[in-house]
Amino acid sequence: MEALQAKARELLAAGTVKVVIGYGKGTGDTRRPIFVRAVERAGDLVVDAACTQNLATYLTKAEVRALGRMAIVALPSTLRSILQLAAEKQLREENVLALAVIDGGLRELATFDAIEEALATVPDALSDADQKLIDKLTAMSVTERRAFWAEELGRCVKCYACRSSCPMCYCERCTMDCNRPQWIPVASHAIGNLEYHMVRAMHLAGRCVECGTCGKACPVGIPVHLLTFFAEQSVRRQFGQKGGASAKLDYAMSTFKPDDKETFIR
Amino acid sequence: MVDPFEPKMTAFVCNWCTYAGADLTGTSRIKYQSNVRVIRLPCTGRIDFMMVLKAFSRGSDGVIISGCHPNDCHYTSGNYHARRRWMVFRDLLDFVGIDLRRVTFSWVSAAEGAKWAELVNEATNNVRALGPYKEIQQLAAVGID
Amino acid sequence: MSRIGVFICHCGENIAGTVDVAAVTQAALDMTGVVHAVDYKYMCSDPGQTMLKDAIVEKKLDGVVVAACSPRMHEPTFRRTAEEGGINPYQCEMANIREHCSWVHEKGTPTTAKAIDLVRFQVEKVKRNHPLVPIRVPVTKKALVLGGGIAGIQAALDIANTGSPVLLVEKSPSIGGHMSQLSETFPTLDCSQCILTPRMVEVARHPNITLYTYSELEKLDGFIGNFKATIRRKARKIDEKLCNGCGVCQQKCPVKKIPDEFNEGLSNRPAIFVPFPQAVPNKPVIDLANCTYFKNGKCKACEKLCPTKAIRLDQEDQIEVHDIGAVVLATGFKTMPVSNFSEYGYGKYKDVIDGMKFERLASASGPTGGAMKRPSDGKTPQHVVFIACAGSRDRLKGVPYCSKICCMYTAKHAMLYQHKVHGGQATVFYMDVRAAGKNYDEFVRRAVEEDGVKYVRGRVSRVYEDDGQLVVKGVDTLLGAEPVEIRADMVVLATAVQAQNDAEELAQRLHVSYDPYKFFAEAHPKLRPVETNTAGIFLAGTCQAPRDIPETVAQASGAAVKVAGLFSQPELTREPIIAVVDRQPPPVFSHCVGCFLCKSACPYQAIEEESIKNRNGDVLKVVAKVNPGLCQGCGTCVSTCRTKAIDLQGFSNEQVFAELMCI
Amino acid sequence: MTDLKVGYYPGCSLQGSSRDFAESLHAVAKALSIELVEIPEWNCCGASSGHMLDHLLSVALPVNVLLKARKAGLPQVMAPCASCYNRLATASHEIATSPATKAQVESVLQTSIDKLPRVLNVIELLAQVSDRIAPKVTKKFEQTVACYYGCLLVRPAKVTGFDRTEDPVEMDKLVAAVGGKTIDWSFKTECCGASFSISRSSVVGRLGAKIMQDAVKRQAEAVVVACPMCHSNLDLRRGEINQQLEHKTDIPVLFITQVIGLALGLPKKQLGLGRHFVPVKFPAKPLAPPTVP
Repeated sequence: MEALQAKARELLAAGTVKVVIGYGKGTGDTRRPIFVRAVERAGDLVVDAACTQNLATYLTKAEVRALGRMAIVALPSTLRSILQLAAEKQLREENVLALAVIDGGLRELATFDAIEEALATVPDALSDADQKLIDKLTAMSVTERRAFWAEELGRCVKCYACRSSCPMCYCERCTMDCNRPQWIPVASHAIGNLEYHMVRAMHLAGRCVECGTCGKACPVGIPVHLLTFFAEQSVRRQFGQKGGASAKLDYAMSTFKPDDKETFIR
Repeated sequence: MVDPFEPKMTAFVCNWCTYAGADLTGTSRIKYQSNVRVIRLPCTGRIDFMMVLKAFSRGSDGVIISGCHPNDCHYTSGNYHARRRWMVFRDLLDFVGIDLRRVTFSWVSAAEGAKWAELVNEATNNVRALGPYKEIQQLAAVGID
Repeated sequence: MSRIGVFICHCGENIAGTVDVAAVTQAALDMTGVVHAVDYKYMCSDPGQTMLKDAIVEKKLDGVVVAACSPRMHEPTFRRTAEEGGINPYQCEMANIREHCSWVHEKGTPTTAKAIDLVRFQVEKVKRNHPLVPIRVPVTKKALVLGGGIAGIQAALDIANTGSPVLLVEKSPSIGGHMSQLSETFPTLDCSQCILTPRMVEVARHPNITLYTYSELEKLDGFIGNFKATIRRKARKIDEKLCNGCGVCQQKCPVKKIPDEFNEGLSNRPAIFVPFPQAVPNKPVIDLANCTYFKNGKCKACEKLCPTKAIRLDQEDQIEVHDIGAVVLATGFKTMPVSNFSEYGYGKYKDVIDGMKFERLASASGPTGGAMKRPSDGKTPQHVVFIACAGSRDRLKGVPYCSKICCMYTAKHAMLYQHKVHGGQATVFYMDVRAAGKNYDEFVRRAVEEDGVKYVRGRVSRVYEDDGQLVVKGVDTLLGAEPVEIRADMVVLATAVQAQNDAEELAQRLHVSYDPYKFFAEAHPKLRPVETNTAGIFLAGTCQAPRDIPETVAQASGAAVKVAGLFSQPELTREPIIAVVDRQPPPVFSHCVGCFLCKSACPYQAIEEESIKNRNGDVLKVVAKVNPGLCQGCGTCVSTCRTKAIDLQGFSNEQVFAELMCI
Repeated sequence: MTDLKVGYYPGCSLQGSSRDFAESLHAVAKALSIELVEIPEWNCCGASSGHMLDHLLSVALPVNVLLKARKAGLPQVMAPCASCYNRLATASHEIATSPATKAQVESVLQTSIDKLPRVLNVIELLAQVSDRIAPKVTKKFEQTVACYYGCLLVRPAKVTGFDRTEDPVEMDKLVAAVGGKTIDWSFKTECCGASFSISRSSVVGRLGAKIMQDAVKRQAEAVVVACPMCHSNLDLRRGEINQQLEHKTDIPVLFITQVIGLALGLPKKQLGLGRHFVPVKFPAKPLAPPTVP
């Protein structure tokens, strides 16, 4: 923590970066994103187990970018987001400096190559809890699964917290907001909710960095992240490509192999 | 006395192979069940997964998706991209509890008029056996647009 | 509020016999936006079309739905009619109630109901159609012909003769290709040089042809009618204008012992050389790999002795960029490296040679002046064995396909040998004799019956030397499959025809598809044999598949006609069924976020990056842009676009959505 | 150096007519620290008669052997006898390529066949450890020999996938590795008559004659083989062979393992050199290198 604060002071003092996107104390023992722009505020920065949100979301926000070069306190998933955003031409090397928190240690990563290198050592496995849930679901009968999601998505109020918290949902206009045609009904109701979450999953297949921030963001506690995780895993299983692996674009859903193996097309 | 259930089938096909194949079914006067409504698109690559979702939310009991065989795509690779999309989309449909027996994927070339007829009949019969897709229609019934 | 007219065709009994057209018409009238609906016996007939035109005017229709046969049949017809009626042709849609309805279902309510649905789909769709204008792209009326063999020469001449300029690019120092190496040609035995060299000279002289030999295509950008070709002109190290081809440099060059490519290594050449006497252009080139000066900085003999001072040892490669409207690929073939056939002892025994070597031996312009002398000791071979299918139709060690020309040239070789060596004996081992062609089989028969060539049906298992003589061990499958051993003085292998080594790499650079054997793929095996799947790029000769000279020339002329056809219009007009990326007023500019995930989805590299700049030229946003010249309208990009910023004209999201809403 | 553990399938010949092959193989294996693990309860490979009579049998027998090897945890199996090698290789190829046959065999063997061990011939095995050979050479094998491969080691190519079908060179490399010279000749894969050795030895005589004649003509001092059949046809049947020739041949026929054994300085006894019909002796000093045609 001190190391981080020191590094932040140094960077801001030297003007290397104009803002440090990091975690600060939130209500109770929660953590919230803070944007440190002055050396004297560097003390507000916190790193501990409670810091779980993927802050990469802010890297694409116009108002943040307007500040100038950004340093960001980065979890492994944040690093993946940075690479994926780079691959999608949303981030340039000179825009961002990653302060990576990898198992306790703090590492300053200035280049995408450095990030890729650092990630190489990090296993990209899901949390046991999530993996268990996915396994549990896949083990269910299709009817049970339908029931499960009907119940879960039935609670969705379409607040779009999942979308806003997702580092990859940076589109200025989302399919959701598209009204000619109105692909997804605005009102929150069963079918629309299902369609909405399907769209998110499909759009994140091959791009999801598996941070799970969307799930954490959901005010009514729907495990929406499972959908994107599942889609991502499906891509990985079938095509061996994964989101956030490299700053060079390798998007499974707009590439193909003539011998992609499938079993269901007659 | 209620009428026996007749499924609503929606088909998304590419213009160059399957649509042409279905034309051939016609010119060769091969009969098949009239439940299916065909939506013609230039290429399977154009078939947005949103369309399939919409088909269901609009009350289709079954969906057929068909295009050129691999290697025969009029646009050289549209069907390869489509295939990938379906491979993931189908996984996902299953994951959210959509009954995959209601979604039929196929390659039907411009020469396979007979195959088209078989495909439609088989898919229609399967769905007829499954009955109306209440689960989704109930969701939809809550009211859209 | 739209004013749609619906026109239901009976197609005689074809539709009306099964579908209750009156009911369909009635139902159509009840559809929102439909102000006019009629049914008629034959909509495609002249009165039918007139009826449609009149209705457009009288009822002030802004959209038309014709419920009849398949749009694949009559869409063009009715769109033209609609246009004549005064509305945009793309405001006309067709409901396929024949192929997809009346012909495939039984008479009855469900069928009529389906017909009504199909009409409703199109009514809803057409309401959301936008007037579209065909895309016009300018055409640069200049062709690039790649490869200076007979295929390239023919294509270049034919195009040039239609009045369009042609740039003929050949990678070796002279044009002529394989044909210039041939001695005589089947089935007429007229000398190859005699028929080819006049053409070569014609190319050199033709006012519309620019000839770049010793040059290569580095890069091809752009699209049909608007290519940009980057060409590397390798340094010959001489000034072609000054050089008068006197040949002094060749005589004086101290390096003498370089195997001569043109003579297939049967003779030597110096380091500065003209590939062959009839070369076009007849100017030497310095072979840097072997030139003493370029190897160790000394010599310059040629420079000192050149009477016209044409040697330019400091000359560099030049890169040129040309605007090109169409490309003809005529890059030719290579023969299979015989190292594949160690059992035939090629390379081990001097007197085991391949077909091209034999051509040089038999050629009057060859190292032996056409006298039949074998490479090892210059003796006249008394018995020559020819092995057909050396690599062809050989799944194990060669290629599975038939090289097509070997049967004929082997017969020719045997015949030539018999003519040159009286009392000599030629034996041919073959699988089948494939002599399909005008006067071809007669030719083979002549070899057998008049010239006494022995044909043995069977494969050769091994060629080895015994007491300084070659022994060919094979089997005669027609004589009780008896093993045969022939002691021969020379063995000639009819090696398989293969694609050039760089074919695959070139195809990828040009976005041309190719088959498993790296031959370039035609757009359609039957009906579009000289086109590729890439608009504006055509094929001629053996780069597409093994073929002989007559076929090559025919195909080259075919390609030339395609090019001429393309050049005949002032500009290209294409269906406006293409993808477009939306543009919005500032500050949005476009819903595209510039992630360019669509880019790799496009089969045609049609998606470009456009920087939206402000007055001071600073980039505000980088967004996708579809090149209308390249886009073929498959719509794959549309379904990958998360923001729905890309849409496909004619099959737009709104149109398809509208159809879906009718389910 | 670590031992290379390989499954060993003797087959019938190595216990009978070709004990010399077996002896030299074991001696050399030991010297090169290759552990030959004999496959427990191995059965007939189905060569000569088996595969002529019943196709299913011809696949099932070898597969059964390979399954036993897999059970014994052996990733590769070496069959010194070329016929055995060919049977085993053919069987695993069939299993790999024909689901129908696979199913059939699975049903008769009452087991599922997933992965079968890799099948090697003796040359492949020695090639794997070629780097071990050179340093161990104590007495260069300074002879000029003709490497004779016969048919079964290299054919059919899609089955064996070993060496250059029509003009193999792997054995030549091994001989070179121990200091020997090999002649360049064209009879490497000609037919030796194989099992006609018993039924029609005259045929063997005629075919063998051509082979020996050419070998001698090209100044070979011995013929080197890797197949019991080849060996007995050229060695045991030398009488018949010489009947066909006006210049009798007396050059010995060695197994590749014997050649290597000699170079490694192993005692003649261990190499079974005494068991040959044509005595193994070489001219006092090696001849001048042959004039390669």
